[in-house]
Amino acid sequence: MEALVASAVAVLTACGVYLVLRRRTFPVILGLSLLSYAVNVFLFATGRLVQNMPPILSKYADATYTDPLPQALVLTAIVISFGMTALVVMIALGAFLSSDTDRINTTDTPESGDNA
Amino acid sequence: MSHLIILPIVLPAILAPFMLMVVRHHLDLQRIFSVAGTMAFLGIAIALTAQASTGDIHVYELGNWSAPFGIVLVLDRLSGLMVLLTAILALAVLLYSIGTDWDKRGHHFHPLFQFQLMGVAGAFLTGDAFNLFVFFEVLLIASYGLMIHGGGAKRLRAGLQYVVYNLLGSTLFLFALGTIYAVTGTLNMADLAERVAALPADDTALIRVGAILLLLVFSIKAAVLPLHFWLPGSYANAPGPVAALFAIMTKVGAYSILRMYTLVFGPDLALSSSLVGEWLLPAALLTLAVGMIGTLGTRDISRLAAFSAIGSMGTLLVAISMFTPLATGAAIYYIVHSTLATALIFLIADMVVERQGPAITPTVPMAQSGLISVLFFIAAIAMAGMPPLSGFLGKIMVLQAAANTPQQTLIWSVILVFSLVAMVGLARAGTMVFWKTPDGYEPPEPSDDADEPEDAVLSARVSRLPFVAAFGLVAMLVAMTIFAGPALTYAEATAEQLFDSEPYRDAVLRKDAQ
Amino acid sequence: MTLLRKLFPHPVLSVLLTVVWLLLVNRFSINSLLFGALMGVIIPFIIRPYWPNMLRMRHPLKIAEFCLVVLWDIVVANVVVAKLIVFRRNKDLKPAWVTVPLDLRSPEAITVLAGTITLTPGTVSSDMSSEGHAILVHCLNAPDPDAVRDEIKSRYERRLKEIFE
Amino acid sequence: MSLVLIALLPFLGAILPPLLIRAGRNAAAWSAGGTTLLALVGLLTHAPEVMRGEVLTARIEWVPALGLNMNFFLDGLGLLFAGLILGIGLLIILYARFYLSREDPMGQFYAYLLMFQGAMVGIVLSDNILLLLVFWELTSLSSFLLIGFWKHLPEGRQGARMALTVTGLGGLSMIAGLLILGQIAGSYDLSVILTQKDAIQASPYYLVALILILIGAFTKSAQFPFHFWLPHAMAAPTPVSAYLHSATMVKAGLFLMARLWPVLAGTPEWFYIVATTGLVTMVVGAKIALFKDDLKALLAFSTVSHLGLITMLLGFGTKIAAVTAVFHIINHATFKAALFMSAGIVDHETGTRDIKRLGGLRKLMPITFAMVTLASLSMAGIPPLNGFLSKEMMLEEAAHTVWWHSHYLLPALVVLGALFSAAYSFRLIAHTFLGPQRNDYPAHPHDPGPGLWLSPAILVSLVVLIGLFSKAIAGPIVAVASQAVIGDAELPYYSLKIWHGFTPALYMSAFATVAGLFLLWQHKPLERLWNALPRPEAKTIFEALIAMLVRASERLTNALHDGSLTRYAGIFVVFVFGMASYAYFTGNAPAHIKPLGDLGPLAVMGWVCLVVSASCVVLYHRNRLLALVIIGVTGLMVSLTFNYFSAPDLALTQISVEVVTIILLLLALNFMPKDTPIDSTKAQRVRDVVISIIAGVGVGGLLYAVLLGDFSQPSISEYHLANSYKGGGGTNVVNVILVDFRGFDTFGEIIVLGIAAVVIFALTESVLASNVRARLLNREPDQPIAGDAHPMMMVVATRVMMPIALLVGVYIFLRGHNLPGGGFIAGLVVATAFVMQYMASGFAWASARQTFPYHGIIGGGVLIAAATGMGAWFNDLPFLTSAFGYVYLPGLEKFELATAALFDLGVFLAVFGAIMLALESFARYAWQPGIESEHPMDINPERDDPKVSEGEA
Amino acid sequence: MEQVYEILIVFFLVVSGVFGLVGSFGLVKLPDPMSRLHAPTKATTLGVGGVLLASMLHSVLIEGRLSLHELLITLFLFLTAPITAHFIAKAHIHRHVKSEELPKPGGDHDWASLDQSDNTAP
Amino acid sequence: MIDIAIHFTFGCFGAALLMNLWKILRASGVGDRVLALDTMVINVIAMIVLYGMWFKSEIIFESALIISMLGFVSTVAYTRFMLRGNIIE
Repeated sequence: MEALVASAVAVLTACGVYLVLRRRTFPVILGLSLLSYAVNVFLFATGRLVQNMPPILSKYADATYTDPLPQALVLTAIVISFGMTALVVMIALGAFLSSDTDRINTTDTPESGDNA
Repeated sequence: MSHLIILPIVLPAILAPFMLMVVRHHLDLQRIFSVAGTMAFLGIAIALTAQASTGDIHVYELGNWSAPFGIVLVLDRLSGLMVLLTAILALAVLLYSIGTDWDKRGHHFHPLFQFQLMGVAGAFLTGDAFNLFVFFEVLLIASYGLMIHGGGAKRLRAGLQYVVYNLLGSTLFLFALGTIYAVTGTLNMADLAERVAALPADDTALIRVGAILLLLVFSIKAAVLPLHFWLPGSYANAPGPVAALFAIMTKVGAYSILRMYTLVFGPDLALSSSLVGEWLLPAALLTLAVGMIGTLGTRDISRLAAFSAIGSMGTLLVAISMFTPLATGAAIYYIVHSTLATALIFLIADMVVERQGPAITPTVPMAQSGLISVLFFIAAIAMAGMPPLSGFLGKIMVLQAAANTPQQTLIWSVILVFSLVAMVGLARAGTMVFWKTPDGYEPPEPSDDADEPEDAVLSARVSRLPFVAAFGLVAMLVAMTIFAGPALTYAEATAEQLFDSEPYRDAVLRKDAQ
Repeated sequence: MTLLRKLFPHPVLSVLLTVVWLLLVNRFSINSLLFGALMGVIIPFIIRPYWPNMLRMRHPLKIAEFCLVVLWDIVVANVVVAKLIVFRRNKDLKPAWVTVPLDLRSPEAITVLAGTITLTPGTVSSDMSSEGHAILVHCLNAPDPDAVRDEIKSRYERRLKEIFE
Repeated sequence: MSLVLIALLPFLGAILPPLLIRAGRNAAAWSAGGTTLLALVGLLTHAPEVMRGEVLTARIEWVPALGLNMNFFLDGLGLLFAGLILGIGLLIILYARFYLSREDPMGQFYAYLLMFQGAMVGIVLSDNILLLLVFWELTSLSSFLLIGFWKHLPEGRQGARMALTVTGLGGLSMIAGLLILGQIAGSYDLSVILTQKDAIQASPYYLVALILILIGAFTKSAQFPFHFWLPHAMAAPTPVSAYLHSATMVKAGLFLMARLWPVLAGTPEWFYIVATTGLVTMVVGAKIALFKDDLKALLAFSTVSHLGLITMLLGFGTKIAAVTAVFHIINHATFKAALFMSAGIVDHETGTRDIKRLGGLRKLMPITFAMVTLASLSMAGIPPLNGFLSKEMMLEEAAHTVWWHSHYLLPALVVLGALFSAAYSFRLIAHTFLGPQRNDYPAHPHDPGPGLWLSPAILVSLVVLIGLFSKAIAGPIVAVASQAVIGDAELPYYSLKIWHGFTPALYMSAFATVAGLFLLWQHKPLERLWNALPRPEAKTIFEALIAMLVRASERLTNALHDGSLTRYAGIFVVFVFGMASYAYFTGNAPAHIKPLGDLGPLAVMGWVCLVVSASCVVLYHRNRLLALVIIGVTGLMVSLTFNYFSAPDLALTQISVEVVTIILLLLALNFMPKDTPIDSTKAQRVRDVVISIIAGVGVGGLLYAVLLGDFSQPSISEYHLANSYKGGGGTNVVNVILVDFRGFDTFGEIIVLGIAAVVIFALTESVLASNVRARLLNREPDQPIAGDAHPMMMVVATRVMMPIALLVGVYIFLRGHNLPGGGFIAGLVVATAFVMQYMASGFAWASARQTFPYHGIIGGGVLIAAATGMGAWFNDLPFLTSAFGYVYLPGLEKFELATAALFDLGVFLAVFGAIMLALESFARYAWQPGIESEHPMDINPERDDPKVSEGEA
Repeated sequence: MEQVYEILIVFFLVVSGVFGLVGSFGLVKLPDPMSRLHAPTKATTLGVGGVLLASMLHSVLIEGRLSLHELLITLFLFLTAPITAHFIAKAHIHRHVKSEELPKPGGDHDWASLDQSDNTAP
Repeated sequence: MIDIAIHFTFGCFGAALLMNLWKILRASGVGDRVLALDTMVINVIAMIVLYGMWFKSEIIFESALIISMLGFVSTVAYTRFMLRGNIIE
């Protein structure tokens, strides 16, 4: 199970990084989204992976619960990364509309074609 | 119970939404509120610093949950000083922005400005690692907004890079926090310190990774090579006053390094001791070199300011990376100097850019060039670390702190050689901007002395507020110089407090009460 | 009337919301009922600007009848479609487009009809004509398109017309 | 007068001229002169004590922790130099008043001059080497301003920069040298250091410190090979040259060598470095001076040469040489200042300084002629002028100095220098004033008024008087100054007189004079030869060097910071990976003992979906819409993962955020290209793949290590689990953590969201205020657009869905404290409900029915959260302390009221407002005139049917 | 009695599983996009409906508590499934179907998706 | 017995999910993929409910509810994008 989660996070990270390394804004934003998935799962997983032990206190049973703290942290992280994503989308859009290019590298002039 | 500690966070956090709700269509009112708020912020910061200067550590337990279970704010000498520095800088920058009407060029400058203050103050005051992340994000997102304030294609593209790079940094922050939490099971810094110290010696690999990742995160903020790439583009393209305000942002990184790597991963901790300084020092030296080289190798005055900021950070980080009380004292002194000087040079760069464009080859004659050239001269002296201003004293402090260390020769030669490079670069830029007559332009008046009457006419037309702000910063630099003795005493006391982390931990974890 | 109308713009919706609340809470209690009813009043009031016209529905029995018919048809439809999917070769399928002219005029009624069409045997309501007087229906397997149209009109539209108009 | 005051007086005085210039040029000059005079008088009041051999001190603590204090002391050397600086300064101020033209900003000039003067006085009075460094660098800076004073001249700028660069270089190396010296001595106070000769010379760092300090001194005093900046500093106005290059700036290096002579001199290293440098400088400088046509350049190189001479004397390391050096410092200051000022007069009156264009001025400018002649002859070493005296002593000293194992080499070279020196001095007289009168001077030359010639005249009279009555005038000061130089040792025997008898020095001197005359006679052919010889022009080399440096910096800077985020990010990833691996593999990782979880088929299936979809996002990222669809799958799977591992709150949040994000991205994508072209080469893609695999491996490996680790310390969350109900009043621990234990995080988090929305709004405003708006209005859609903008079915479905969704939102909000949910998710759900409405009926229609401004909702949310937090203050509890209680109403079950719920309401509002403001901003881009529709749906048969619509109305 | 309950629940579960599978299988198997639209809208909806019913029965009969909130999800699905199908069909018509391939819309001008008359965009 | 049935149903929906995934990756047009995604969402809801049955837990029910609501919204958004380009106009 641990290997599964770790490898999934690894794939998410790798895909995210690859997209972040693209030269256009849109894939970069997608890459950042994938990265934020990866980091959320990562952070979450540091609280250990257990099934059916949600940290909802039960009045009746003396149950065991998973670690709630990473969940709270991930929640905060999700929200923050949502805000950031929204903002970066808007900046990308603004930059594209103002400069007529969605290249992310300022080195790449619109004419430079496929060698960027 | 004194609620003073939380005020630097709560005050702007209330002021900004209030402005958004009530006065978002009235710039004048916003200005009044913003200035009043910032002044109050300054007052609070002074009170806090006074409180902290006794050497006591004040802890504020949010939600009345005791550490490490809730979040605490901790006021010690360093955090008090940093908040005070923020307040001073903020006031100057705010006055400048109002005086130059920069706040008119886009929406919501003042709320964002207040939010930025809140984020910075929170980052300085918090005693919780994850809360630090949250405040990093607050100050970052506010900075994104301020950076692209006013819009424009170039600024937006630079802003995009800035945001994306910092988002990567934020991601890394979470990876680091996750790792650290997994190993230690806590987020409170004082508690972390206890737990990290108690870790078994045969299980250090992961906490080391956590420590280094965290260091890298802070290094991004502090613009350490090779994680500094976000800085030149964004600072050079940000509105001038915003770039000046950002002078404190790099210091947040420096502050965090100081805090974390004296408190949690202290220099006498075996598992991380070889890790931090060993890498940070060469990186800091490289940062210094690249920054100073940049001042020589750029034709754009804003970029010049940006690179000098990098160079200044390099010097600061050299001091930090030695992790001795002496060096840290120097670093703390230098933090204050560097913030003020960097802000000053960005303000002046903005004055120049506003009058004749960003290139250092002049195109049109500049209004008030006399006054501006004086300011530039002062700022350049400060940035290059020339006497008599505090930069020189700071440099000497760093050099002295490096004496008798194994890397003395390296540190000394890098600092001194690149001071020269910076000096040449700044002199080159200054002479070209202020002394060279624009090609094909015949000055109607050969004199552009600040004291000439035509300048009086000009300054009546142009607001004096920007100059008040700039000269305010100069005055602070001069004060830093004249009162260098007491300042250094405070800095060294601060450094001692940092390296003696026992009281901090006791105060936060309320050991005395137990 | 107008005041009542203002306070309870959509009585049916209010009832629906109360029921939904009880379902959400998944437990019957006085508290829940009261709160549900409260919500049933407040929420329609809040969204009133977004639902300007009043919905009129009559003949509760007919509604029930219609629902039962549809539910039964859904079950049947699924078996039929499942058989088609699993046992029929693709080339033996005879898909077809069918135009169903409408007698209904109320948007709510038309929507219910369209939804019903989609949920029932082998038909998907795909589009509406530009003035809203016909629905375009796609049939998965319709050797006789006209029969499909007639069945829709007789089986569903008739009942809906009684309910809504 | 306190020494501190003397040192600071010029700085204080520097403020006056710029202020007083409005009252006229005289006022400015008076204020400058008055300040200087005051300082000079102050200094002279101490003269008697110093002459008695006392050392005066003044101490003020500045930065004691640094060893930097305002410690001043005044001994003979200090008195001599301070006297020269202030005295000549006074003359220069007078001279400058008449020299500068009406266009020159005189206020600035005097300010700079006084600053410079103060710095110089500071250097010579400092008893603290760090303080000395401060003043030292200040001289570099103020001289930079002075040299570049005529900023419109490119030579001025270049000269100033060059001076600053070279002297700055020296200053920086001196910082290092002096710091080492201070560390060896254990104090930065000169008076202490000067007593530590043995310790210093025995230290292994002696040589390093010596070289570093000497670099400082040599650059300042224009010693070979750093001599080239000085002639180019001549672009400055003449008063500046006269001041800087006779008595002050260039003498600072000599002063330092003299000052540290007691501790540094006397070793072979000292002798060879200093004496050799001095010798070479003397000869080279003199030789170049002979062939300079510019009066000031000639004088500049002669200065270089004389500075070399003094350096060489100091380098000899003998006491008598030191005395000679001190004496020559005085003499050089007098005649050189006079010469510079006279040259300035010539320039001022004739309009040129080019010797080739002058000649025959003897009759036209008799006063000037007299002054120049006397001073030049002194410079050439002709008796009975003062130059002769010190030169004689120097030759005498040189005659018996062994250098490089040879008795003759050094005297020979010294004579060569003296010979050139005589030659250029004669040439200065002959080619400027003698010869036939010309009629092609640029101006009509005549002697100036006394304001200009008074200063040089005073100096020239000194030249003569010292020559004649050396013992009486210069004797005492030379004695005390020399005593200060040589330290505690006894003053050697020397006599300041013209006639010493037939000594070797006299022969050498005579030979030099005669040969000098010969050279003057043969000047023309020699000049041809000189011009024919290739010689490296130091300025060109320097400029080329700087230009190279600039180019290299530029290339490096631009190459490093080329604006390629791709590269930055790649470096980031690789670097982080490298550092983390290093940290991991140098630490100890124990054998892991934690039992592993089971591998269910469900998990494997989820894994497959997640991995495949993530990979396909990459694979299909060129088709942007497709990538968005697939990333939806990824988000769904991540949400499912959270559910699977007992995190319902996260699952809810994740899926809601996911949907809103996709909507945002779709809104943005509408205006962006729908496809991503290939714009990376195959090699780049391979590289990127490698980098991303590195990142993946790193993160995956880290997580795997974390998950396998069995860590000894319990998490703090055990406390949260235990206290959530008791102390927080909720059973959903995650929510209690969010709104209570760590409510402050949440407070920050909603602020982040609020800021994001506000920034998005602000950005929209500024983009739409630019020319983008026009482009958007004329935009051709890049894909065909279907009809039916607001489809009926959607509208009707929304009418039912929206209230239900709102209800669900309320439900989620209310249960959050005890069960999964909470303000944040509720905010998202409610926002989604509104988004549905926007999608169904259009932005214009829906927002027309929106009564609350979203700004206000965000602000209100944050304020409610903050107010809830502050409520605790009234109970004297910290910010965000929560309270809760159970309320019993008759007939009802108990229900809970908690301040946390109020806080959560703030969260809800902020989230809702933020999302809506962001969406609204995005939607504004698409605004076109005329898209407002009065109807919620486009197709409505009821509306068109007259019968029914009547009934409806 | 327990046994009967269980059989009932198992029946619903198995049936819904089969329908769910068939729905997705149809998505893969059927030849043209419009036909594919039929499979998920019906079979899958019913599949989920079965599971929800089973869940309700399970909680009532086995766990012994009344739980009807699964009805809500069913309600949602029945409400939304036609709309999504409708929209996907519209999108398909818009992108891939020409006006001539469709039957006439009676007296009206054209089918709404293909009707360009109200597009104000230039 | 119920457990076996639950697992059987899990298997069915799992297979369905994989088929949906396949369709998302290999389809002729975006419309088909949106359809597949929509189906996937519905299948996921079924799986969540099954999961709840399996663990006799009510806690994740809301996930299913919210997913059913939001899945609809996102599908509509995708199709609106395909139809009109602008999803909020």
